[in-house]
Amino acid sequence: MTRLPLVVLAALLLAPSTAFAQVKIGVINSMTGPQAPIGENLTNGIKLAEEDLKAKGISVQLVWEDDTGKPQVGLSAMDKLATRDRVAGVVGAYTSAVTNAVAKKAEEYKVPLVNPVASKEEITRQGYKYVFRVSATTGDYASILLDMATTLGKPKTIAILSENTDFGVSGAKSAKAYAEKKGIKVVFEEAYSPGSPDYRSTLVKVKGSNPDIMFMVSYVADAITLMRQSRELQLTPMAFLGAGAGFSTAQFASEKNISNSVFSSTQWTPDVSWKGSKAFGDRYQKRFGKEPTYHAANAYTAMMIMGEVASKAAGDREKVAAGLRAGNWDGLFGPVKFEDFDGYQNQNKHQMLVEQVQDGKYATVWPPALQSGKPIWPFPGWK
Amino acid sequence: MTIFLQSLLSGILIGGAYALIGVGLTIIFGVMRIINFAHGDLVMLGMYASYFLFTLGNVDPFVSIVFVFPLLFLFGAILQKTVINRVLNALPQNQILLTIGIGLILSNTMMLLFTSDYRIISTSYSSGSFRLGEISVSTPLLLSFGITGLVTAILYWFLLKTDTGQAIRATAQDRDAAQLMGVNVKRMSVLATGLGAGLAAVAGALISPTYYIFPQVGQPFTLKAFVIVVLGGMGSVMGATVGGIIIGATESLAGAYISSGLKDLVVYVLFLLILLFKPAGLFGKSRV
Amino acid sequence: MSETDSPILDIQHVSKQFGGLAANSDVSFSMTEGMILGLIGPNGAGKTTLFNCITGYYPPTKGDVIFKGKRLNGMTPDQVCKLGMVRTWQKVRPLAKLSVIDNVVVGALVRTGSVPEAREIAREQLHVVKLAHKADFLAGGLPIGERKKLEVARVLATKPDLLLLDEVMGGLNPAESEDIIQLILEIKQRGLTQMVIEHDMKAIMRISDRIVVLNSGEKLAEGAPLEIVSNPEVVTAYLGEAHT
Amino acid sequence: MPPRTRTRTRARGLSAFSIVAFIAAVVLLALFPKFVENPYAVHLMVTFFLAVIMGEAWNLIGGYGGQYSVGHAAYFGIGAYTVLVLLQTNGVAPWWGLLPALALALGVAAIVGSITFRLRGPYFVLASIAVAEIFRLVALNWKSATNGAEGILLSGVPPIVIGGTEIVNFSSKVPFYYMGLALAVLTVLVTVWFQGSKLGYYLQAIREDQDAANSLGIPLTFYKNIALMISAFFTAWAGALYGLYVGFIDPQTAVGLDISVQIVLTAIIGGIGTVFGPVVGAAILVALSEALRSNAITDLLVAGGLVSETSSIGIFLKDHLSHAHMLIYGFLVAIVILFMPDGVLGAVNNAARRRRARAAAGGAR
Repeated sequence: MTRLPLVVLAALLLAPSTAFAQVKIGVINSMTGPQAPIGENLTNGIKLAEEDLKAKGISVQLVWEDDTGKPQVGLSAMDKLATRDRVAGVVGAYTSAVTNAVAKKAEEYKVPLVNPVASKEEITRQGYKYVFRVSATTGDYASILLDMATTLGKPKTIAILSENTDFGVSGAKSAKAYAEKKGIKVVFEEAYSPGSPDYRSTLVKVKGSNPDIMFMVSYVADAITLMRQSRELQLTPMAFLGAGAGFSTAQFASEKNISNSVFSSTQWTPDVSWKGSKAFGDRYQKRFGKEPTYHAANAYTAMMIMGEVASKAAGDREKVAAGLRAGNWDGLFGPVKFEDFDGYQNQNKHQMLVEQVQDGKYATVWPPALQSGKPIWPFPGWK
Repeated sequence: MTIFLQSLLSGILIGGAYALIGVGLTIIFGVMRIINFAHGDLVMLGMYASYFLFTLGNVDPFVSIVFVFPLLFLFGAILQKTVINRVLNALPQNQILLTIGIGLILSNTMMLLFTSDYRIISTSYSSGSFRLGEISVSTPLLLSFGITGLVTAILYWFLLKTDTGQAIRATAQDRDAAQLMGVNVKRMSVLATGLGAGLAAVAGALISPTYYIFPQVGQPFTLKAFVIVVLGGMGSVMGATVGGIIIGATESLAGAYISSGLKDLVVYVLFLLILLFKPAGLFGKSRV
Repeated sequence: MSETDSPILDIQHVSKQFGGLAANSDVSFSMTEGMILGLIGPNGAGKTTLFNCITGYYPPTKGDVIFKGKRLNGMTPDQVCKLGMVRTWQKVRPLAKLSVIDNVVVGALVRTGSVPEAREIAREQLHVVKLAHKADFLAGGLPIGERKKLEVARVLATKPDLLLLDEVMGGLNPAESEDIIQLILEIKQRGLTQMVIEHDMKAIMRISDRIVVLNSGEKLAEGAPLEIVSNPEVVTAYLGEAHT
Repeated sequence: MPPRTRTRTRARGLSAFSIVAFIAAVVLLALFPKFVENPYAVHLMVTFFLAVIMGEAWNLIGGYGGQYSVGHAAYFGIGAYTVLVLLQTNGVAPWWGLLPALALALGVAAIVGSITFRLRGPYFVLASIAVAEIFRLVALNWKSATNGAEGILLSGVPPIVIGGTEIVNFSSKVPFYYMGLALAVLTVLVTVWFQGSKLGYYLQAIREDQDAANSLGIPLTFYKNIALMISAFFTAWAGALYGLYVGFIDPQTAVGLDISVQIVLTAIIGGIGTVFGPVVGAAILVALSEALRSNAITDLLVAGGLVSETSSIGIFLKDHLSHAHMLIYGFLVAIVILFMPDGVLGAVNNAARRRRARAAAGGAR
């Protein structure tokens, strides 16, 4: 009786996986747990990719694994995918923490891993041969914004406010380094604990430091809280710059009276002039009832690439890896190619975008070549 | 000085909502001696209730409390009668685990039903403010603070002036003695849980226009409520009211003068110090 | 210092206040080795409070407790127990989820680090209180009479010099009470000193060498059983018409 | 708890059956990697061992001593962080780094214990949570030592080399398997020793009634402290093992409240205050959470032909069952608490005891 769980455990370990009919691809994503709200965008993007692959006559079987936002669970998922499900490759994971752990395993198992959105720089700087990343890296979020800011205006001081998480802290770090390189003085820097209903005491201090531009790294809803309270306190720098995440969601944009004129760096927008972007946006909206975030586009792209390569290689992992290394793609995410540069391996050199909320909608305003609207600079003040 | 006054004011205003959450927890603890680890999830339910009333019924979140309170009161009462009641005499660790389990069930049920999307209530006043000299005062916060004061006043009236309220207080002070004096302790437990859930939900509804809503939003509120309740003295309604405001102000001032990343640390250290040097809390009777 | 002239326990002017309430005020008496002292008084007279003060459960507000020549003030119950004074509880406190013998083993372990040795001691004590046949039962499942015996066995296992028994006959039927009386007398035979709180007057008259009467926290009278019975103050204040 | 009437307890120590079964299980487990090379299986077993170690360690202070710490993540984190920081930034080999990690855990436990053990019941529970949260926040904000929220990514565990020959290479899971197994067996043996020792008796007395225990000559804080230190020692060891095994830690995954709760669940679902309760709890929780997370239940239904994968039910299960695993987890906790308050092992033992009692009554007739 007491051994029953052990029997279940044994059954779990030894149960034969279902027949080897078609090419299998693993998906590791945060479907439950604190990261689930964003994880869901990835799930949706991958579901659309699955449909499009099928439409192209490519039939792959997806094996979904939930990492619950925890690295050790991600490891468990990777072990299972690599050895029990014998997948041809894996797409995932969402968070940098899980991806760190999973990438190491992928390399050990020689299972090609295409990472959609984890942006921590180190991930593709470990000399891995089987880890590929579609996503831009943390530093890119800051540099595109500051490039734009220094072109449009002459900011001399910057305040950097970030949430005290991996994403926030590493974003702030790269922003600081890049600002100093550009000769902008950092007059305020603080990492806050996310999820608080009250940031006023922090924002009052920001106001006291009187920065020309304000740079923020925040997840979804904190971005709204921060901007609401900035308005309350009448914080008026030359520009509010947000590093993706919370600042590039439809929800944020729709809060016009606080989000208008806020800039955000992002990896993708529905109105960028890459081919198929708009159609993807409309389709996503219709299917899931909300606008897609860049996470969805990243995940879609990662899965499309993995699906095509894996089916061409008939599931052979070495061939999949070789195919990923050799190929280049062009779709709604712009050109994708996995290259070695600046200490990275198999890293896509992605063109970042800057979007700005204009009248409750995002307009892609930077770089000029890809813009759908002109940037409004400087911040026109609160209404 | 501006920084000090601004932080103090917004801390106190936020503290009002914390106080309601704490009062709910302290009533449940007082009457049943159970620490409710699902308390934050009750706040979460209140937020969702207010959200749907707003989006579907166009009911203002501040008005919604007249629906949210009875709804969650009923929920709490049913929860007590069907589940919590069974562990009233169980070991304390089993009671704690049961409420942890209830919390998991609540937040994950909401996730299955409504996905884990963040939801925002945007009222016309959500980011409104007015100026008071150098300080700006958030309109919704001030409103919610006023309503909190009103709710607290009604609660005090209920606890002090009505027979049922006095019976609840008697049970909270000494369950055995209350029973000997003919108080229907079982009924008081049901009422207390309902009341605690209702108050937590009202707090959730009041925070909702300035905050955001998702299934896991509750946990930080659970921890905060523990701190508040211990600070004020477990079982003391007055203590929780004052404790909530103190914690709100402490957080805000710590954010201004130490670092916003460290404000939780300050709160926990304060919590430990209270536990060690004044375990009965500011307003509690010593029963450690 | 010869054993006969120095008291084993000397209580000097002990007072205990809770807030403004005096539970004991200026209580003094002493005990010599081997005696049984009965502590009586109406409900709320401060008997149990005095026990708590003596055994270190809380310190007296004023006054001294001197045991075997040592001043106990400020000592914790475990230190007091190690010195050789141990008490039972009015409301019995068995370690419910432990077996009967394990309850007694816990008491015995204060004198030895060896569990087997403690088991030996525990077995002996269970024989003394006639509970050996229940050794492997859960303590929480015993009927009240046996729980009281278990309390006694448990404190005996700590090898005390002085036992403080708080209403060990409370709630027992006459036969069970008689068992306990015999047990107390047997313990006396072994040379142990005992202080007994009891409501059953007949029993206390039978077993006590000396009686102290508390009333409203103060010592009302002290003397041999016969003196107490004939003391008019005691009769009016406490015994009243109930004692004939 | 209502007293269980007149039930006879078994004599202390383990029955001959348990001893034989335990030895057999250990031998089988020791041979397991020789036959099963599947890393996924090995990984699940390592996870299982870690849960056993932590559950057994908590059981000493929580199960036997009745001091329900919901803050053991602090010790887990101390183990993981000390070893990984020393290895990653100072290049100290983990087996040397383990010594200061364990010493630190002992020291911290002694300090935390002497502060918080003055508190009883719910106050102690809340204090333990606060202490663990303080440690998490320190790990989050003490960036120079812990690298803050970004965490520590281990670049590799150096092999053990003696006299130029490589003894153990940590690139496979097997060394971790054996370390986990050895430590799990060690904690079980420590628990067996503990249960029969003066320390174990005293802790159980404290659990049952602190005042009574105190009056019988037990210095409460001292003995609680000793038990907490042993418990912290093994929890920190598990933390170190976890950090080395996963190769990445950050404040949330190494010192988060989740870990504390998980540890308590393992012990309580299995059955506290028993030698094998945490083992049973670990087996149930690891198997269940993995089965739910990985959709194994749906897969089994499909494989067993009960549900077609392409049918609407199959698709619904696949879509929702894995999302629902925390929900099912919640229900499991509630069910165990409501219907098996002594844990699963406790419930099984009680049932067996009742059966024996019935059989004995039947025989007497």
